[in-house]
Amino acid sequence: MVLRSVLARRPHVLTITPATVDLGLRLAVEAELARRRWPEASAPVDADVALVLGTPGPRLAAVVRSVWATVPAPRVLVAVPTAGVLRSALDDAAAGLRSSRPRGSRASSLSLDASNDALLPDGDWADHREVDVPPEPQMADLAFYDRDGLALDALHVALGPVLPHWPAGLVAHVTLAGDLVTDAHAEVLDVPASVGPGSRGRSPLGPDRTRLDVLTRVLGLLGADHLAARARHLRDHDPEPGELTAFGRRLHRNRPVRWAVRDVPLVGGAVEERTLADRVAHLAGALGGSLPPPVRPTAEKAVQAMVGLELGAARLVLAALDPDTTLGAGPVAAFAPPEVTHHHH
Amino acid sequence: MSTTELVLRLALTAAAALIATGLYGALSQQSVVMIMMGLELVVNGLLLAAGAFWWAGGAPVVASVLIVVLVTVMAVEMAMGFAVALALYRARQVDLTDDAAELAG
Amino acid sequence: MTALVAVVGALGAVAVVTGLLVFTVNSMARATFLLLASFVAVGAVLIGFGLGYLGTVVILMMTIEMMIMVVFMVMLMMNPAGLMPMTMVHNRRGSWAIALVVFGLLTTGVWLVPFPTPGPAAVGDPTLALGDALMGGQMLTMMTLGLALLATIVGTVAVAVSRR
Amino acid sequence: MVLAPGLVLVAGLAAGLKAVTAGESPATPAVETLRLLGKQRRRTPDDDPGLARVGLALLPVAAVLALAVVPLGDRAPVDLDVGVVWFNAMEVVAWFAVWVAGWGPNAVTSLAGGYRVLPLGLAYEVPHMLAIITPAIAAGSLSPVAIAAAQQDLWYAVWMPAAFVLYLVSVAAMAFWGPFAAPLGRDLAGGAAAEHAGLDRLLLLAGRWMLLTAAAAMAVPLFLGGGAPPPITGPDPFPGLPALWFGVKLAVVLGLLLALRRAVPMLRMARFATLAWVVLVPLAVAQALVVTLVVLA
Repeated sequence: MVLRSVLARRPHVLTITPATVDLGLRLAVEAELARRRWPEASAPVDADVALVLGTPGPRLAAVVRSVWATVPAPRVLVAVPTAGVLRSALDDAAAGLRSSRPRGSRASSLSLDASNDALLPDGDWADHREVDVPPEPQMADLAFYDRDGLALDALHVALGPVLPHWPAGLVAHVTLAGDLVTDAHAEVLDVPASVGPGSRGRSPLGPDRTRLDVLTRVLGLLGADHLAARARHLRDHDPEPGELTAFGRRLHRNRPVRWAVRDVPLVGGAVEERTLADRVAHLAGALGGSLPPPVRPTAEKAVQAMVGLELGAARLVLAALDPDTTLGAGPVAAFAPPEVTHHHH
Repeated sequence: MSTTELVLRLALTAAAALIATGLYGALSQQSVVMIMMGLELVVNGLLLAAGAFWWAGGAPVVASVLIVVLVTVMAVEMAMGFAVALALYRARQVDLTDDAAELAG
Repeated sequence: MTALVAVVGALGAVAVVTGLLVFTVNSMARATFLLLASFVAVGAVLIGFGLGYLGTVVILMMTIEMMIMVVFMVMLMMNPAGLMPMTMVHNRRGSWAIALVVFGLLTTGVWLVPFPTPGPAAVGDPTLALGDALMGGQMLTMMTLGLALLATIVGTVAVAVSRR
Repeated sequence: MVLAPGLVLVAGLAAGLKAVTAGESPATPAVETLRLLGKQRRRTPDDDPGLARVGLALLPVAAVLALAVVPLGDRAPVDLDVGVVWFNAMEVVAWFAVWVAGWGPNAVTSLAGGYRVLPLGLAYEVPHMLAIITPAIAAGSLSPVAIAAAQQDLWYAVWMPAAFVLYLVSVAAMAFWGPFAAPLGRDLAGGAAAEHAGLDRLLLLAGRWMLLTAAAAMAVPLFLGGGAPPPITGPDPFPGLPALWFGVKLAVVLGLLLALRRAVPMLRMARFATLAWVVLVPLAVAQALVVTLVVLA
């Protein structure tokens, strides 16, 4: 079929990443997808290939199921447990899209819902909570806080963990008044909540590659595609220090980018910078230098910084703070769904 | 009856139906937003009638000025309606007129 | 001319039917869409009458107005994105009675009163005529409208703003 | 009735040009179109697919209806004497289309994306209206054909550069594209498109390119002299081919828009509203005022 062979030429890929994934694997996948020019899917509906990295725990496995249920056919679900099988897994995915019938012979390339269980680890399915598909807003509560003091209807939704440029394995339970985040709590799937106080910069990537990783996400969210691609390229290709400082200067001189990240406060003291613009400027300015790596706050602190912001700004803040989700949400009380206190209408 | 007259009467009948529908909505609905929709339908009928009179009546400029006035009235009506709705909401957390009346009484 | 009979009849019917449906559907989004459809039908009739400018302006203005209504709809009406059964009516029968009486009276008048119908005038550009009138003979109207709009801007902000 | 396929074709070419500047194959839009045609459509729980699809279908229709009054060369498919206002009305219909497309699926990211059309539209609309009315004031007509004809000696892009730049900005804004892509932003997982798959998604994404192309086409009669050759070249090297000149100018406008997309990242709506009300509106008023004074003098 013509349509299917076209599909296999440029499939959109949705990557689902556990919090505990090996960083090297995530970077290898991103680099390989960029090399093949397979675009990143912006949402499950946009995906042809769902790529599950590493070994998802039971909660993320539940998410994979509910996400997979919303991916429109023709589609392929592929597991990439280690970087070694990455290329063959992607080749299988393309082959799976090309053939009109799913290949049952290869364990890594499946197209039928029934056979997905083979791919997912066993777990406690009683805890199945739909996380990515936003729960349908039933009856809205009154907002606890909003800009104009109107106390209008608010929605309780879970954002993540399958969103573009989103920290691995993170779910942000937020209360929205319109598009304004009025309350937020972090949960990291399959990692206990109170493991430690955050990594304080101990990223296995090293300072410059960590900065470039953060900048890739921030620039990607800003839609500055060519700058994001450049940041990713530098991150993945052992650049000269000169190239790094040049890129840093280029970002610093880019007035539109500077202007686009202005006027967003970073509240809560998660990092030393007070505004998003400062954070981005420091990340860019320190490239190629000898400064210590950027502070990566705990997930809870980073998610708390979204409160009071419009969704778009909140997404930028979260990406720029780049919480370290490998250590869980941070020292917070476990998430409990908010009590419904007041019914409206 | 000439064709001109027929067109005029057809348009005016539709205008009358729109006005009546809008009146029903404005009288029966409880939500401020829906009441305003009713009022807008009334003005919509008036727009149609003014246009018909303009066309059938030898293009009097007054009729087209009337349409401009009606469009402005609609903008004013909506702005004021929403301002009142917001003020009501702020004061009492209601957006239904009956609730407001009950709270007032 | 005969074509115009069909156009006015059909679009008039569309305007009335969509207008009626506004109060029967169970979602604010659909109600807004139907109200807009009613306005677009009337705007199209105006264009058919030769009032190209005013008809287009009605479509333009009403679309923007419906979009602004959306803001308040999402703010003030129940669930933002669902199809909640929505009946919030009082005194339905009385309202129907009044509406039907009004419709009866108006329609009787429409079909009984002899209108002077000189018919479509062969004047020049109606847009130009309107502009001339608004900037000439009807200047007072225009100024009143301008003042009314200004008063609305000030008044609505004063009413709606928080006093805390 | 070649208008709609023609618009699809030119919009596809524009999208191909964008793909090339992004380092992709020029066939990418065709590949994407076939891909979306082959995909299943999808629904979400408690949605309103009827209303959403009305909106999705309305988007390309609005683009074609907007293009209908643009002179493609020296004659417009429909020579409406209030063409500029008609164009404006159709472009506002597109707001409604995107909003409804975001509302329909009953999902948070989609609704928030659709909702962003409002701050975007209300911010760009006032400078946009002033920018399109300024050439109409200079030409003394609301007909794009007459406006193009009034630029025999001097293009309005030269005479009223601020209005031209404002128009270019608003072209990107009305097609919620480039710096103004927030309604379909990646931060909202595709915003209004976040829950639409298959044909539904194609209508939204293709409709956006069609709208962008139609709006870019309007810049030619309003600011670049329509199908006439540039006044400085002397005798027309391609006499009798106004459509050719129109095409060349359209390509230039689309190129400028692509450059704009590359230069400016996506703006948050709060940022753009600030820019619009603090900078663009006063600029547009000043430009309209200057032109009006010159015309009256």
